Amino acid sequence: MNFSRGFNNMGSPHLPPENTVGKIMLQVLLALLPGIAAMTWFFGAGILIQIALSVLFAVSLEWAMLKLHGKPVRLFLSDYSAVITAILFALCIPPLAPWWISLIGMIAAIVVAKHLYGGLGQNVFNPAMVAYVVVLIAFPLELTRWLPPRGLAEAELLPGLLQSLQTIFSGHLPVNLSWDAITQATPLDLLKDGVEQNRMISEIRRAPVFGNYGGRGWEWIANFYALGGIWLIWRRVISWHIPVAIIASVIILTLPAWLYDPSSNPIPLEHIFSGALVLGAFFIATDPVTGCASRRGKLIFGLGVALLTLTIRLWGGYPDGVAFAVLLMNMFAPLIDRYTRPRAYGKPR
Amino acid sequence: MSEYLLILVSTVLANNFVLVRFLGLCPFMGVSNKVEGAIGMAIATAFVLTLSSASSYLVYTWLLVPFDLTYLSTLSFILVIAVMVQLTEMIMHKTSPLLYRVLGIFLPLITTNCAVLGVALLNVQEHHNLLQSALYGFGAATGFGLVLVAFAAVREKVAMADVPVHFKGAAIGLVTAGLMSLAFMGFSGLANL
Amino acid sequence: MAQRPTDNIGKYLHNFPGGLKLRHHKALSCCKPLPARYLPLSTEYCIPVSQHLGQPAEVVVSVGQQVKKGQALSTPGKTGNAPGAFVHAPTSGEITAIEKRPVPHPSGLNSLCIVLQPDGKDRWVELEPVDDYRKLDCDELIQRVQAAGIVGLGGAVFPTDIKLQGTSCLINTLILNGVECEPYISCDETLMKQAPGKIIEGALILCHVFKIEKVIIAIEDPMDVCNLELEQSISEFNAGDCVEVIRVPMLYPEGGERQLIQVLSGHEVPAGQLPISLGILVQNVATVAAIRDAVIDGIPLIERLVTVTGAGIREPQNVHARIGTPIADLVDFCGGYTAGIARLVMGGPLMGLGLRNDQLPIIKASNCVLALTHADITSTQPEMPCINCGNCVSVCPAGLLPQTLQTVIRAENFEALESLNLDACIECGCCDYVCPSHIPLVDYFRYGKGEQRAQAKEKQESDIARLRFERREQRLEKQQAERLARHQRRKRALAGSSSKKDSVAAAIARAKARKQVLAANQPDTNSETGKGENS
Amino acid sequence: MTAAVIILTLLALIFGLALGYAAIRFRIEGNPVADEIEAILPQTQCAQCGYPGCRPYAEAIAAEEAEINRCPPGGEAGIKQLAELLGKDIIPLDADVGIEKALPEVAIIHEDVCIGCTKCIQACPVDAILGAAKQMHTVIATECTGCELCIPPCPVDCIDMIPTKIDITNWHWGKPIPITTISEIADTRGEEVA
Repeated sequence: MNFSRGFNNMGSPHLPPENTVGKIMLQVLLALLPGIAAMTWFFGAGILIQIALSVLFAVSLEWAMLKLHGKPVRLFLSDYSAVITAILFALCIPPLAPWWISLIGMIAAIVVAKHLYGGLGQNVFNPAMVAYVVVLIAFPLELTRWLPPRGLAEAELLPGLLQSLQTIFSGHLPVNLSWDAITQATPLDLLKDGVEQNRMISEIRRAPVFGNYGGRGWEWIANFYALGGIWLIWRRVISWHIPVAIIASVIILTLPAWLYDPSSNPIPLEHIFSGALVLGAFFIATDPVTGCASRRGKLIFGLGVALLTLTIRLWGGYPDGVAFAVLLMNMFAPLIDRYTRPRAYGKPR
Repeated sequence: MSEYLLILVSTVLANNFVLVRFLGLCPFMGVSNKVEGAIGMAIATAFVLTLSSASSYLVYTWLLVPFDLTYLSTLSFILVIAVMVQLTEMIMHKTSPLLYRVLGIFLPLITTNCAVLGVALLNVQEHHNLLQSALYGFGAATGFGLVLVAFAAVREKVAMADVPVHFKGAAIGLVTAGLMSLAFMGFSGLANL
Repeated sequence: MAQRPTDNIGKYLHNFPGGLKLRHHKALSCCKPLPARYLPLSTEYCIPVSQHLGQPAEVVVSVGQQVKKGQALSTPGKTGNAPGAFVHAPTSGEITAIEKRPVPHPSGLNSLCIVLQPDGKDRWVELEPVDDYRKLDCDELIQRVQAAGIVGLGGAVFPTDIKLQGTSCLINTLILNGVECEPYISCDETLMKQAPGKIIEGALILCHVFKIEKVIIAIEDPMDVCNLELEQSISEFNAGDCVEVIRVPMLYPEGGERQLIQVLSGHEVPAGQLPISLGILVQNVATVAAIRDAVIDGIPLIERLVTVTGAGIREPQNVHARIGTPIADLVDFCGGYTAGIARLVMGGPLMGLGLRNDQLPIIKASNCVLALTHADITSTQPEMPCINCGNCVSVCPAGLLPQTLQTVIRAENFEALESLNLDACIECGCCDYVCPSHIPLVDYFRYGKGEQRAQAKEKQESDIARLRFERREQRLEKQQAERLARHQRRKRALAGSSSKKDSVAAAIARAKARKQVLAANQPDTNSETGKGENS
Repeated sequence: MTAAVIILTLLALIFGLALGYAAIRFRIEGNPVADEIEAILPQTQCAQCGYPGCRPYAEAIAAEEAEINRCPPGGEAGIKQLAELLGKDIIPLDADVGIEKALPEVAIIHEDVCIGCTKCIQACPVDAILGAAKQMHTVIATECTGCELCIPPCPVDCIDMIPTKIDITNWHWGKPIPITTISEIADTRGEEVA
């Protein structure tokens, strides 16, 4: 009886792996759901429209790029990586941002950051963050139009689903509304301005957008992201190293200042629960492709993200620095990997 | 003290000579194929930049200003830089012939690295003293070296990626440099001098 | 006294990095008839000459010769630093051919085999039993082990006599490896259940000869019956003070020699060295049982326990098979194939060798014949690009970066492999099994290792070539110099005879003279140069 | 104006002196790069590159007189290594100097034809041919570099190049061919037991 088939298949091991790329990405998508739900609850249906738009653009662009590159389309579309990129991007932009923001963002993400480097697994920079930084730098006005979270008086004015659709596609608010009336500075904006004007933290925090320990609404959204992230760690889709390194470093780095002078330095929790830090720690910085592979490398990567985020938040020109920090660390990841190789069995260090 | 720290932070991050001011792009693209070469280039540039910015300061304040010859500053700075580069080249040829070989044409090209002349001229423009000038040069070189080495590591990775044919090599290198520059935009507003 | 690495061995168990928990599938084969049955005689045995690490053995029989069971067919080569091992006749009969035939080898290439047609009488050659092994000394034992053709039966097939030769008095601990960590395989477990006495006695022989203080029999946690049988046997031999059974947790690839040492002692065997450097000798339990048979009964290694298993076999079980038996005969004995059979493997599913057909012979390394079905081997996803997830890094027992190695090998950047420690890879297949992108990582590593070896060989050859070239250049230069010197001596002799004034006339005369001389000596000179070149 | 000229001249003079001193102080002898290059070259001494041996070619590369693509026995892999060492771009093998062989070859002398002229012995750069005048010659296969230099001098054309055989001792695993589509999995599956 003969068993000769493709020579390739003769090598061990003879058990195929059980895990697949698609399964991993699908679990990440599932883990994002609670956070998305919370965001929709606090900021309205605009979030869902942005997600739908971005996913649509991302998948069509991915399809086009795969065709151009001559790669198997069905296979690579079913790995869901483009969908994750699109959702992460959509969660970072204001809910009523015009439709072309996601188009431009997705071109930057899928075409430039991903497929110019050869597609899945070969990109150097996190595509979602490239997209966000591109639109943030190019369209600062549109990107600062954040809405008030549910629970504030202004939030009563928020447009419904149809009106949101209309706003996103026309770029104009319904006649009875104006941007000034409904847009609201994020807690991090206020904090930054306040500290620059030498106001007391307790004074700044009196603004209604602040919640119990972070921004109102934001803190709950962060909790739900963390929930999904912890599930991912439990499922071993991501390792604990990067999220723990980021959050622990933020606490350790901000604790001394707060202990020294609580009146002019915000409590460490404030840093964690406002802005995109939790989302970044669990879902963005943990992108395996653009991160580090070894355990020590991951810890260093996390520390770097935390350090750079705080640097930009405290002294830089932007209120939040997670996206920049992740991109900067992406840039250093190959170098970190190079110098944090684990010790091989029986070899000296 | 904080002033010196600010000079460092500014030159390394916020006003990084390569990614924010777009100076010194020639060696940045040329000597970033291998991390080892990049490290060598970074060290050589640091050496040249620190020395040349200090010595061009000396030439400026002690020769050009007293004799009222400041209009010759560009010319004499180039002279100083050329000498420094020659010196570095000789020392490197002696101590590390292979690195000398790897850096190849780019070593003498430090002379024309616009970052080097840029630093010397900016020192004059910003009225730095000797220590500040040297620090400014050193900071610029550190920023240059930091991104050069990181860029080299990235390019080593990209070299093994399945990049579309038309973008292989320098093209994808420039795209990468652009994205790195984008990331460095995050430092804008940091340490405004 | 300084602490030895073996002092606390076995007291606490340690961890090795990485590893996999796998479904072990052992119940398929190892609960079947015990003691394991013997295979009936086959119609033909094909015994490869090279079944071990090292040089192929030298054939000492000829076609048409009648041989008896246990008679040596080939002996280890005398040359080189890697002598091989004896190979013996599995039964009595006639040698019908000595030719190149397919053997179980990944290349699928043919190798020299001795073909034996049994006469059905199964007559033994005269054996030389030993009454009391305590009278043996070190050299006699090694000589008996060598004559029996014993090699490591765990799969590495390193000649045991050579392993023992290097041992001398440096070791104080013997680890018997009964950790059959690969799924499906259960031949060692069967042996431990069926003949624990042989293992203990073999261990005692090694203990006696090499003055070993402590023997550890390492078995896997779920092997309850083995534990019982071994303990009972230990008390029968009154060996309780030096032999100890230790159960280690089930984790693949714990049965690897170096991983087992790490688990038991907490120490790593330094790269490029052998376990002896820690004072440890590791032997597979089956090897030790074979040593016992060889020393006490004088029986050479002509058969072994083979697990025939997998969903592709009707009646999976362990059988005693003679070396050289065609695998098809084993399969027939076990009820034949089931309908879904898709792949035949020699060895376990993670490190075994895919076979091209079932006519290949059982060799000393064959611990298992595994028949896998479509359901076992069909992948759910084609190969995708690496997403750098790091799963392979976390399961690698050798502490490597499989994903980096893979990209480097794919880019054919073989010079970088040394700094990435590819040589530490044990090809256990853990990385391959957890890869979500289904990249055949181990295939890449084998390719990389092969290229690395080929390049090292090329380098060695080019160094030799350079040396020879330089020597030749020097020799030619010397000859040239000598010729020049001779020439000038002659010139000076001529110049000395004439005065300076008529030097011009003399020169003309000399030239004429030389022309004549040259014309006269033409054939002579030629042959002279020829000789010079040849020397 | 005069001051400017004087000052710049002075400056140039001082710097020139400093450089002159440095040139003496940091003088180097030998060519360490040539050694590194030679270590990469395959040492066939075949002279296909146009230089009389591997060392001269290495020196020529070190002095930037020769390109790195003139060594057919080293082939693509050799060019890649050289390019890496010297920080140059990888270029294809120069077609003028020859082509890379798929398998290494060794020379074999047909001993029944050989007349024992010793011409091949004189041509062999590594002394891998054994024999004496008027006697049969033979090639020491393990020492032969496959340079083919012995072929043209042979008056009776009795030397052939044969590729080295692949057997179990020198075989090694080839590069895996990736399975990239779902249908390919189905193909290998469909290839039923014969």
